[in-house]
Amino acid sequence: ANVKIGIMLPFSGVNADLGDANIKGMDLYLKLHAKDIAPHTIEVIKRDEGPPSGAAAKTVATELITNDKVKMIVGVVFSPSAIAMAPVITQAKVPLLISNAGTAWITNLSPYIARVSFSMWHDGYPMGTYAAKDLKCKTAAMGYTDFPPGKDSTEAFKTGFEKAGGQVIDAIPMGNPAQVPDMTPFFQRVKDKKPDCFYVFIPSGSHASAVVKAYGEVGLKQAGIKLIGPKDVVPDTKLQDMGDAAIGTIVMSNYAADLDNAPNKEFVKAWHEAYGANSNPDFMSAAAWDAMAATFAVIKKLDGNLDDPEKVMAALKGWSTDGPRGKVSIDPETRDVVNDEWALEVIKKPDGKLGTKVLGSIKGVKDECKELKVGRCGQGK
Amino acid sequence: MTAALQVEKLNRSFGALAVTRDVDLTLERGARHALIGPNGAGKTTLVNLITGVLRPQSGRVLLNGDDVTQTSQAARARRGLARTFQINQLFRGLTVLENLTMTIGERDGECNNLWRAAGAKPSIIEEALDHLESLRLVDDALRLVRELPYGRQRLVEIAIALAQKPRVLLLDEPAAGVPSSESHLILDVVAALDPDIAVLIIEHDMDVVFRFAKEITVLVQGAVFTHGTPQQIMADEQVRAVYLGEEGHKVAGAAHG
Amino acid sequence: MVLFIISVGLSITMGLMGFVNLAHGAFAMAGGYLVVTLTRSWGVPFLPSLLIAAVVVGVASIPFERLLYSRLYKATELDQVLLTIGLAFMAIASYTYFYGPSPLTVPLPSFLTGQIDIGVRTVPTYRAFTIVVGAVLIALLWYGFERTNIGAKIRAAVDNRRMAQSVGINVDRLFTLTFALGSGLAAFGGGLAIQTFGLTPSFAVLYLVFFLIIVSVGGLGSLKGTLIASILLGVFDIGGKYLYSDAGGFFIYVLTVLVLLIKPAGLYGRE
Amino acid sequence: MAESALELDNVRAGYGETVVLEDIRLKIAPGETLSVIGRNGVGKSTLLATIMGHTTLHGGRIVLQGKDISRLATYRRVAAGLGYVPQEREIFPSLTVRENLEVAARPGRWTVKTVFELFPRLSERITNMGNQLSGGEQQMLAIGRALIGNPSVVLMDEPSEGLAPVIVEELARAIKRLTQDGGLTTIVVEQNSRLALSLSPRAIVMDRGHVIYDGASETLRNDPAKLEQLIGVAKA
Amino acid sequence: MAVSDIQTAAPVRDASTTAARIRAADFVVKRHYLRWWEALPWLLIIAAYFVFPDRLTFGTQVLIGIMFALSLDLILGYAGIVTLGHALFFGIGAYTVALLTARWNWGEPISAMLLAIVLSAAAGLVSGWFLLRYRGLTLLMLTLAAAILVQEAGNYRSDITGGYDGVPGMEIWKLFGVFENDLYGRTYYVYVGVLLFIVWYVVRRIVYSPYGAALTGIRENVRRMHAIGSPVHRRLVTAYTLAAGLAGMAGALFAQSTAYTTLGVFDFDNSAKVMVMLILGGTGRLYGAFIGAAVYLVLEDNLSKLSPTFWQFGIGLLLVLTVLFARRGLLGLLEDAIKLFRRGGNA
Ligand SMILES: Nc1ncnc2c1ncn2[C@@H]1O[C@H](COP(=O)(O)OP(=O)(O)OP(=O)(O)O)[C@@H](O)[C@H]1O
Ligand SMILES: Nc1ncnc2c1ncn2[C@@H]1O[C@H](COP(=O)(O)OP(=O)(O)OP(=O)(O)O)[C@@H](O)[C@H]1O
Ligand SMILES: [Mg+2]
Ligand SMILES: [Mg+2]
Repeated sequence: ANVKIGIMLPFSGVNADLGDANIKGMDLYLKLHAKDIAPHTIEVIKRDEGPPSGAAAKTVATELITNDKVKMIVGVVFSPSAIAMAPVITQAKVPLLISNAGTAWITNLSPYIARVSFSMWHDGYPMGTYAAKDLKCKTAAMGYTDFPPGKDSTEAFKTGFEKAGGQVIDAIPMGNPAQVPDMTPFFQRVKDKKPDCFYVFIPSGSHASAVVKAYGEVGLKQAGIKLIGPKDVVPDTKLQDMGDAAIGTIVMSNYAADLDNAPNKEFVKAWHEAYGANSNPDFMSAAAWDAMAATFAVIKKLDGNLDDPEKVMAALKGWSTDGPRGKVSIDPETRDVVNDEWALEVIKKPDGKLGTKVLGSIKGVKDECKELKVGRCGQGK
Repeated sequence: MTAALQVEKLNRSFGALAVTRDVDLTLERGARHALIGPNGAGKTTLVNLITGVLRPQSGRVLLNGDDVTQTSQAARARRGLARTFQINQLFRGLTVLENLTMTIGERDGECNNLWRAAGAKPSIIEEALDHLESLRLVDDALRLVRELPYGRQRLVEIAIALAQKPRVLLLDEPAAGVPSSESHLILDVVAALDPDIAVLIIEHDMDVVFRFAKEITVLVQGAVFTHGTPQQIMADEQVRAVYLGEEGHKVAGAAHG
Repeated sequence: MVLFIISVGLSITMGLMGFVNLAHGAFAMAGGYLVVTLTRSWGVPFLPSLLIAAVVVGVASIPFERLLYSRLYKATELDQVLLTIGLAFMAIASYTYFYGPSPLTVPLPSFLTGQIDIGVRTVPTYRAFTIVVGAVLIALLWYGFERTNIGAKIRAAVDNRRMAQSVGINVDRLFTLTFALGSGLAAFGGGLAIQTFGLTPSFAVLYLVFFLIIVSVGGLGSLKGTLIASILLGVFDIGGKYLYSDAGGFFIYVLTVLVLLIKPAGLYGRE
Repeated sequence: MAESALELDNVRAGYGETVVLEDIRLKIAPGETLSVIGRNGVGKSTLLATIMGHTTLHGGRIVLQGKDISRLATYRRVAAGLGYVPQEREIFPSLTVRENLEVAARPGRWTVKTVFELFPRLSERITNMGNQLSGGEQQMLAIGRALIGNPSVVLMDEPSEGLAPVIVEELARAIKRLTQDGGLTTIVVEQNSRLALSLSPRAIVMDRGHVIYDGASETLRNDPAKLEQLIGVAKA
Repeated sequence: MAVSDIQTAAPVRDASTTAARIRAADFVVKRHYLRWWEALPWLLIIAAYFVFPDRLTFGTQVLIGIMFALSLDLILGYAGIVTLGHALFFGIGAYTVALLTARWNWGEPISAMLLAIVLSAAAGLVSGWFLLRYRGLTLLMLTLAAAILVQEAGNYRSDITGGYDGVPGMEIWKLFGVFENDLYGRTYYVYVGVLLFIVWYVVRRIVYSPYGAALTGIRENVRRMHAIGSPVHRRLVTAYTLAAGLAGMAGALFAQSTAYTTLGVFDFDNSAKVMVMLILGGTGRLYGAFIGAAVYLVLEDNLSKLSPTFWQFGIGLLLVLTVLFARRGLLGLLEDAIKLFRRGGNA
């Protein structure tokens, strides 16, 4: 059978590069694995998710369902999009497989939403624990872009950090995503407060480069303050451009292009072949790749018939893989991803390029937000 | 009887330049008064102070005995104060007729109405056309103002002021730009006004001034220089020196004599 | 300061020439991408690339001015808005096509990285560098506009194009050159801005609001105003962020509102 | 010099498609003053605007001191020696008095200083913006601005409008002086026919786009009936 | 009085003058009459319901866009108030609905919408009172800043507003307790369509009223308006309030039809987009809002399907071409075409 799948990502506007990182991962999987589902075929309909206001996303999702009659929607970078779509997904019973949007409680909104990427808690909470225990930080400051994922991520970090005995001494909202990413004043403030660690969350666009630059310019490194955060701070796609200031940054992530496992080696190689040696996959690309892998698994399992949403959800709930990110599965309970987390340090590789070194790992990380029932994570289905 | 317009000890300066200095001026009901004076004497400024475009630094403006010094332009206009501008202020993108219906609409409070159609009151249109007809503008009624030659635009300017049904009318160089052959139209219209209306005219054309005015005030450097009947002004040697000059003096004499 | 350099260009096209130029950011972006290409693909050092970008974009803006902008000098602001937003959109799409949507950076020469000690405290070298460059530019522009009567001629032409020609001003050439200058400055600023703001195709519109704020707070067409406004807003922004991060974005908008409520024409605008 | 200062040869012109001027032939000698009179809307301003190049020229030639300027851009005509005082003054509102003059200045006997000598009133208002001037001051400035370009032929559209009678006299004297010893050629459009006819020995009367009288001012001055017939209100 | 005096001053009226008078009066009286072509937009809107039954969710967004643009036309096109903060009122409308359901569990759509109109109009009244003393770029920046300040305030209290993640789980009750908004969006298409008709009717009455004429007068020449005794500020504030109310209505309908809203509704982009749509269609002519919003949104939708990445180029090109070849917007182009056609027919 021919299976119709809708893909929704931001292809235009300020955040087009996020959509770019995602779609490249998906396209690559589609290209390499199209034969795997024979005799079935897959037809993807790509639509622009629009700006992160949710409105366009809802309309687009509705049309994918009513007009294009897709059996499943994959993608969604912005949490507001997913939140806006949730009622439609529930009403139409067309499953949504999230490949990026990170607000923790999204999966609570509908029984037909599952996530293969990560929530803000996947990186943030273990980072908190790791910073206190392994990096020996007693105090930390947090800086975040002032929008929901930022608050989510710092909340996660703080919970983990304080549980492990650390103390957060400052939390700085660093403007909203649309503002000029001039981080200097915030970093100056952190410098003056002298914490051991500085946990930063920013959306991984041009803000990421600005963070690393400000870190170098303001001289936090010389002041002995460690820059830590989720992988968004030093995404592989932007790492090479960041310069030496990035060296020494420690992040918690479920993926790095330098991860040393067979599926990832293959993935990175295929990527370089497809998109050139200068292009690198990052955690978003890897999640997008896995999202396609999960979709294919569902098609295979249901033998090309995705008409029954309950069966699709059942198939997703049992799904697991050994992919570029290591072992990944979907928690049948919360429909959220379970994966390994890696503590990574940015280093200069022998070839002069920047790369990451694995400092340690934590296996099978679940979304702690839901475990601990924090705020909205505790509510709903 | 209270004067239609009374100005008391009005002062105004722009920075260091005192443009209006202790000016007193009274227009009785039915006055035909001319204000003359050299360029930059402060005549237009005085009109602006009277109408409320500018605020005086001291002094009072009384309309029919009521102090209006602190009220807005619009409030004064609604009390029956109308003016023409030295430099045309018209609704250039609208037709001539609309320029007038709008004026009448504002005068009658018709413009507070959001619901009735603008053309629903024939009396307004008729009245507007009457005003146009008196200035021979009916043929241009549906033309856009900006397409008219300058002289005709001057006439529209006057038509608007008339359409306000003023009790006090201030005309700032109404005849400027209107050829002498047509300036009599303006005088005719003004002459035909209700004799109760007080009119103040500013003009550099002595033909017009001396034919029209029963009383003349001369303003020099912001202050009232002298005041009197046309004969007195004409005879005043000093006025001749600062303002009229030889030629103007001759004209004044001719017009009056 | 970077904002200042871009804004001053806008102050020239929008303030002096009276053209609501929402595509200004697109010229700045063009400069940025040109600098990236020059430094990365052609190996031209950073500083010369900045100058080359300014000149190239300035020259390249001339056909835009001749073919598009010049038709709209007499049009309403609304038409100008439509044209320039359209151009900005097209620029975004084109640059996405050629450069991809990801942010790009430039390699800086080593003497511009790190920090320098200015006695009281250390400041990032790059920041110091932009301040120096900005100061030099101000001096040059100041001389160009206030000492000669070019500024007056431009204003005359904006006030009344026909009359300006009637006193012997070659308005077309004057406008073309001025526009090229404004765009060149934008490109120069765009190149400088890469380091601070990053460079993506949405640069064209992303910071537009800031440029507009600076130009309007400073007063249209006033070099001095633009300068003071960028410093004032910059200080407020940084100070505000440092002290009360919670209210971060508030400050400059509140300041903008206050300034404009009190001085509607901006700090140094002509009423 | 046999050459005329300005010559209009069979000029047809108007606004876009509409033709306002028909068949205009004029020759003005260097140092001559020509008055143009006529009713409202007959095309006097259009005549001057056409010489300046503000209208659409449908046919004919305009020759300035032997040079055909019919196709030149306005600013080139100014460079070739034209000066213009428009009817609505058109002072640049956002320029100061001084700047209004400076943007128009060209080397020659007229300088900011000499303009201020002609109109002392202006020198007192030197830092005023163009839109902060009284009507008459604007008129003086408009005239000064035309003169400071040191033209050989100056076109004035109703220069006396809004000026106090003494100033008008002063202006008339100045124009006479300039033409006599400065060789300046002047075309003056005037509503005030009395002034117009005293200003220059030669006058033309226009009606509906045509020149209907071209001859001595003297004749018209002495024959009010004829004058009335030419410029009186036709319909009334 | 004066008028009768003038009439006696011109007692005999020749035939041509009389004819001119009648022609002029006739023109003014008939100006507001409905023309046949004014039915066209409505026919198209109705036709769309049947021709594109599965595009009605999108169709509803177009209708809301038209309503929003129409509200802007009232102030921009007629009164000449240039604002870059119109999204403020749209946002207030949307948040009225959102907070009513999310915090007070009141999801009745019509009452919520009415409240939204009232609140956004009130916001228009207050902000207009302060801001409409200014003009030009200053006003532009002040309105812009006002919208952004409200947005920032909303983000500051994201515990109430939900910040940029928005207010989820809004429960909008059935219309009249009967009609649910189905997946295909039929209900809301009809509902919004009917409301748009009402809005159009109201706006049309206003612009053809003496009050509407006064707004035009203010746009054309404020100084003269003051001099003829027009309470200019009051007139402008009234118009601003009305437009704010209508924009709030559009915002409320937006929130109801998508059952979701985020602080993104206050974005500068939103204000700029509605302005672009309106200018594209043509300002000050009522139907510019219809053409502009429809063309812009449909094109955006189709182009973004065609090429999710580069559709902006097409939109940009459209805007540029419009300015170059249709100076008065698409509607202006249409008018010119008709004129040309007529002239051709007559010749
Ligand atoms: N806004 C202003 N700022 C500074 N000076 C001004 C302003 N407005 C007017 N003036 C000056 O005030 C003086 C009086 O001007 P006003 O317009 O009242 O003169 P006027 O008597 O009407 O002259 P005219 O006969 O030439 O029209 C002039 O010298 C003028 O330059
Ligand atoms: N910009 C224009 N577009 C179209 N027609 C115009 C324009 N300007 C003037 N006209 C027309 O050209 C004709 C001549 O106008 P012009 O201004 O030359 O007259 P004028 O003799 O100078 O009159 P006035 O004494 O009023 O100054 C008039 O019929 C006028 O309507
Ligand atoms: Mg005056
Ligand atoms: Mg004329």
